[in-house]
Amino acid sequence: MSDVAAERAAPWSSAEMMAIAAARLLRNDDVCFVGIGAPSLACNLARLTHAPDITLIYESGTVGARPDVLPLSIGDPELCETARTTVSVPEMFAYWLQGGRISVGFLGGAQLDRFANINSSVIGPYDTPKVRLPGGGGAPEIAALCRQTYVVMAQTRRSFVKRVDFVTSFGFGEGGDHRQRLGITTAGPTLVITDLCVMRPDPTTKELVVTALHPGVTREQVIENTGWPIRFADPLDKTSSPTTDELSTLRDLQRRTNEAHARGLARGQTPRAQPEGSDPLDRGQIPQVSDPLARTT
Amino acid sequence: MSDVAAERAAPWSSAEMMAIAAARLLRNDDVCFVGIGAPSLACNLARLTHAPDITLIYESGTVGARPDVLPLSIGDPELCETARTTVSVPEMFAYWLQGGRISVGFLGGAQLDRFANINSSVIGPYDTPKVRLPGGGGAPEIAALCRQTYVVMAQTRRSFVKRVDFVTSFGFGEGGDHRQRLGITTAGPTLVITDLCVMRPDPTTKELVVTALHPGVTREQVIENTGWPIRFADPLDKTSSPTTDELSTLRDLQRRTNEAHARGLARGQTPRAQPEGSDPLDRGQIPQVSDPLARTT
Amino acid sequence: MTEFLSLHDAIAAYVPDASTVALEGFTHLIPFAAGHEIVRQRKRDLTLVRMTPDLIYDQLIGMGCARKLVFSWGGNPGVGSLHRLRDAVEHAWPRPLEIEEHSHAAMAAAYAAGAAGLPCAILRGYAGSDLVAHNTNIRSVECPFTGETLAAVPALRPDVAIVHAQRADRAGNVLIEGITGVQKEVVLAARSAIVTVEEIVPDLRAPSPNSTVLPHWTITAVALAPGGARPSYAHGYYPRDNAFYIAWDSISRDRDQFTRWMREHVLESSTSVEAVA
Amino acid sequence: MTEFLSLHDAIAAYVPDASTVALEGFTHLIPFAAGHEIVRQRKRDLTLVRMTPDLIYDQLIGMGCARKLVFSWGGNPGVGSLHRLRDAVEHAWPRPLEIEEHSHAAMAAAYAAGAAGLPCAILRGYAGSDLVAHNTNIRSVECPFTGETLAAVPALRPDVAIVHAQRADRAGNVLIEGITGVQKEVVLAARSAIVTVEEIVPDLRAPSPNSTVLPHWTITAVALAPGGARPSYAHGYYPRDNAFYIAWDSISRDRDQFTRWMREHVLESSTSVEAVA
Repeated sequence: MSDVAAERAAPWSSAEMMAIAAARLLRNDDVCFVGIGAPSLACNLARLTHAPDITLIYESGTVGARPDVLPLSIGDPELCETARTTVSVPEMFAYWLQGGRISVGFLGGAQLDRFANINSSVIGPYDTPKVRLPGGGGAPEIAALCRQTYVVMAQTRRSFVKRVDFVTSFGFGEGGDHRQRLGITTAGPTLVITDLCVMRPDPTTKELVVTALHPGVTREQVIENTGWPIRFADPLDKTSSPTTDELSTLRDLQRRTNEAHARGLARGQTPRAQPEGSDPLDRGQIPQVSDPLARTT
Repeated sequence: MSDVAAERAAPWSSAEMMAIAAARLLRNDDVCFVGIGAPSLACNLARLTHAPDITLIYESGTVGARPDVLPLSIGDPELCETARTTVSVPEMFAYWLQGGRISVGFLGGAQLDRFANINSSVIGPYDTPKVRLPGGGGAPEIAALCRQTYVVMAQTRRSFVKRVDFVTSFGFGEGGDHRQRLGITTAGPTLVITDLCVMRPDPTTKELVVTALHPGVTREQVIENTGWPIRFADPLDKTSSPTTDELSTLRDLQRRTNEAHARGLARGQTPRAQPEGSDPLDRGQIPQVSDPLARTT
Repeated sequence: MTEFLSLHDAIAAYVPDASTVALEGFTHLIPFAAGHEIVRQRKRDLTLVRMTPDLIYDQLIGMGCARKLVFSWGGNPGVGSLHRLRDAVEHAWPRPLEIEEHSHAAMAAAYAAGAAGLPCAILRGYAGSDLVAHNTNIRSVECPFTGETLAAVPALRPDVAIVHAQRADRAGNVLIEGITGVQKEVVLAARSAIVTVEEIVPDLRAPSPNSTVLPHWTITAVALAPGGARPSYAHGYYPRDNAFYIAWDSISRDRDQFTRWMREHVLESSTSVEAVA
Repeated sequence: MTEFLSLHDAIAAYVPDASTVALEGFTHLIPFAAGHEIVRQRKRDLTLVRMTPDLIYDQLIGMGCARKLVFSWGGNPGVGSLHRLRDAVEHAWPRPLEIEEHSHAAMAAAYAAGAAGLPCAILRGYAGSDLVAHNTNIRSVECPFTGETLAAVPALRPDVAIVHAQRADRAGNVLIEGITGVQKEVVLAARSAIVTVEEIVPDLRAPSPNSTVLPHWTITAVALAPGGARPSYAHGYYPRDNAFYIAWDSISRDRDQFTRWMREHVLESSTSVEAVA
């Protein structure tokens, strides 16, 4: 069965698999600093399945949010209305993130390299960029101050690159003990979850190594979609297929979300059809919530 | 008429005169950082007479308090219940005091010297004190960060000294441009209001000079109660006598206050009679609210 | 004392050309009506400060009001790029835009330092990030107790802060509820502050003694602007218009279409767009 | 996860001898019941941290529990001296007491720095004050932008924070209302945190989305202690017992009388004094 056929045959999309794989890695007692897009989807899926008490913190200041639909922005009304408390943004970054209260931070970006450094700033030179991306937002400090970070992003040869154009968020730098040498005391990106596989850093070199393939995904597919000579763990695990419950919970959440976001459109405006992910780096697999440019904030 | 006779004859006490003289110097648009005791009395008297819109801020975090009775502590329920808002103590000191939002800060202490430096820390050496006083509390930064400060304290030769044992709150240091040399940009102690007179710093040397005598008070009385060769302005003003309205408002406030503070005494306790001001530096002229040791906080 | 002004007069009086302006509101309570008034008054050479430029700065930048942008995340949240911001940075259209880029943590701390009267903020920030090399306003200090190196950024002290709030009372005291973002900080950090409000009421109806209330003497001018945060939202008043945020992606992608939209909905609107949008 | 413990068990588990303990509450919500339990358990060699030592630290110091005091204002508010504190400092009774003295502004900033995971706080503080010469924990840093000298103090990170609050829900989330002082900061700064509460309820009844709520995962143990702040007060529950504060002046002035009072009202009380006081 060819890769394409495998994916076509599977009763779930690779983006769904990515969200489910990420959700499974979260624990009921985790305190997550959640970005919009794939992280928000994964965290809320975890909350609606195996981790009902998980604490979701959004950088807008909402602590313990339990949204019924996914927020489009980091500060949708749904978040504040369902949160245990909402604090100011300076307090959020000082007491909650920098204060070391977060067990898992989520990151994504336009480019990730083999030491899990992330670029969400520019493609091309900083001063004369080919593509000006939204920027770091909370990411530079999420990368350094959460006890560990999980990277969730769709995998392509253009996004998984040998060396990022710009280090917005420091992962393992040049590898080895580079974090320690900078005085960073947290574990850093301990997991990378893509739509194809799960990667973890080698304990010593800190280079990302594939530790599990998602169902139907081949080594070749991963190699093809990675911009450096990617290594595979031995033995190599296989991600279990999504359960019926996971899939239906995920799809219900997305349906509610898409319905909610289409409501309340400006009176008198004639909106275009829902925009396609036409950004050069956007695969647009999950409409509205999968734009990689929007993931970190 | 002897001094004693003059005071006995006056239908008000010297402590009342001090509170009224201080209240008169406050403006309707002042934002005051208020200490307990004489400052709180003066500020609330101003609010209840000519300055109904004056903003009173207590360091416990209450902004715009309008207490019906004087608080015994800096954080009595009355303050929070009547305030426009109550902020945290770190915010109070950072955004409101250090942020330069206060037009008048009040100070008092156990000792004041001729350059309006104040000691509220120790009598005698710091490490082997004869009297350990409560300490600075908010005062060191009130002294430096309010646009100006008013000192309100009862005047005796023991409290108005040539040189304070310990500079808790910096006034004009050694005089002249000492504040500027330390990088302090605020005006400092522009007024000292005692139970005998009003003093202001000489524009150049910054030494305190008597600019007005309270009614019935003589130069000799001031000289007797000052620990340095005190100078008098020429011409020398005379404080106007308290008006009937000022006196009745003041006394109503104190009566309400004393009644309120006597209520709610611990069940099963047999309290002593209201304690006399037996602290060595306390003249105890206004029961419960005049202890100089309690003024700065 | 707080002045009560029309939005037109408040912007005319306190937002001169070439000033440094911070319209804040973290997703919630974004002062769109005030931003549109700035566009209508054709302000020029502004230094725009804002953590998340959002659609409102996309519009100001696209209309040529800005010389410089100080920011920490410049996207359309959950949707993608801000096309006008990108066009300005990538192609200098309609004019070149200087940028000063920070992280959220640093900008939030810089506003707090401004409110607190400090010259700078310190934070555990920017560790290993290339942002340090491209922004001379990211420096460091050494902790005098532990010897650790901490990042430092200068305090933000805009000439004027503009925020939107739920309500003001007749004295000009202002209540902000819900996601309060950096609104208190920017008002206290700025030299002057304009607050647009949903309502002016006799009683603020603050639900708690600890509600976020800005006293009237911290505010320069209050302007009534019901709906003044649309398509952003006002907690307790109206929801976020997420569909408009999504639609903005196509409205703003093309220069001509953007300009047409701005002309129709902002420039030629006697009131601001939130009345129609 | 938060443990629900009796006050006895919470103090026994989390306040070992020689630990650094901060019982906070700025006039409001002072955790007297917890302080009395520390006295009853005869804890020794504690480093006591608190902005305003108040009666509760006068009692702990007078009973010989403390080796050191870190503070910024040590009086009986509106009344006068803390006689037991004075006796300890002036005459080493019942044992010598080391002091580390700060200003309020510095201590508040130091707690905030502790909560924020910073090694130190910077402030415009102590200008010209002799306190600097007597406390090696007051140092300075230079602003890397303006060159100004700012005061610096080390972050406060107590071993255990103890605060009193209005209520907790059954998950251990805690609501604090009214004068919140430095309570949020000390809980977040400390290695462990004990909260005594007036009530444990199914629903916190937070009046505003911005109410001060400490999530359960920031709190080590919750102990039910109705009246646990008396003679201090709990906004919405009971008033401050100002008459007792005034009476304390004479109770505490004399060593024997103080000791008698503590024996009768604290040591020999099966519950804590607030049940009788």
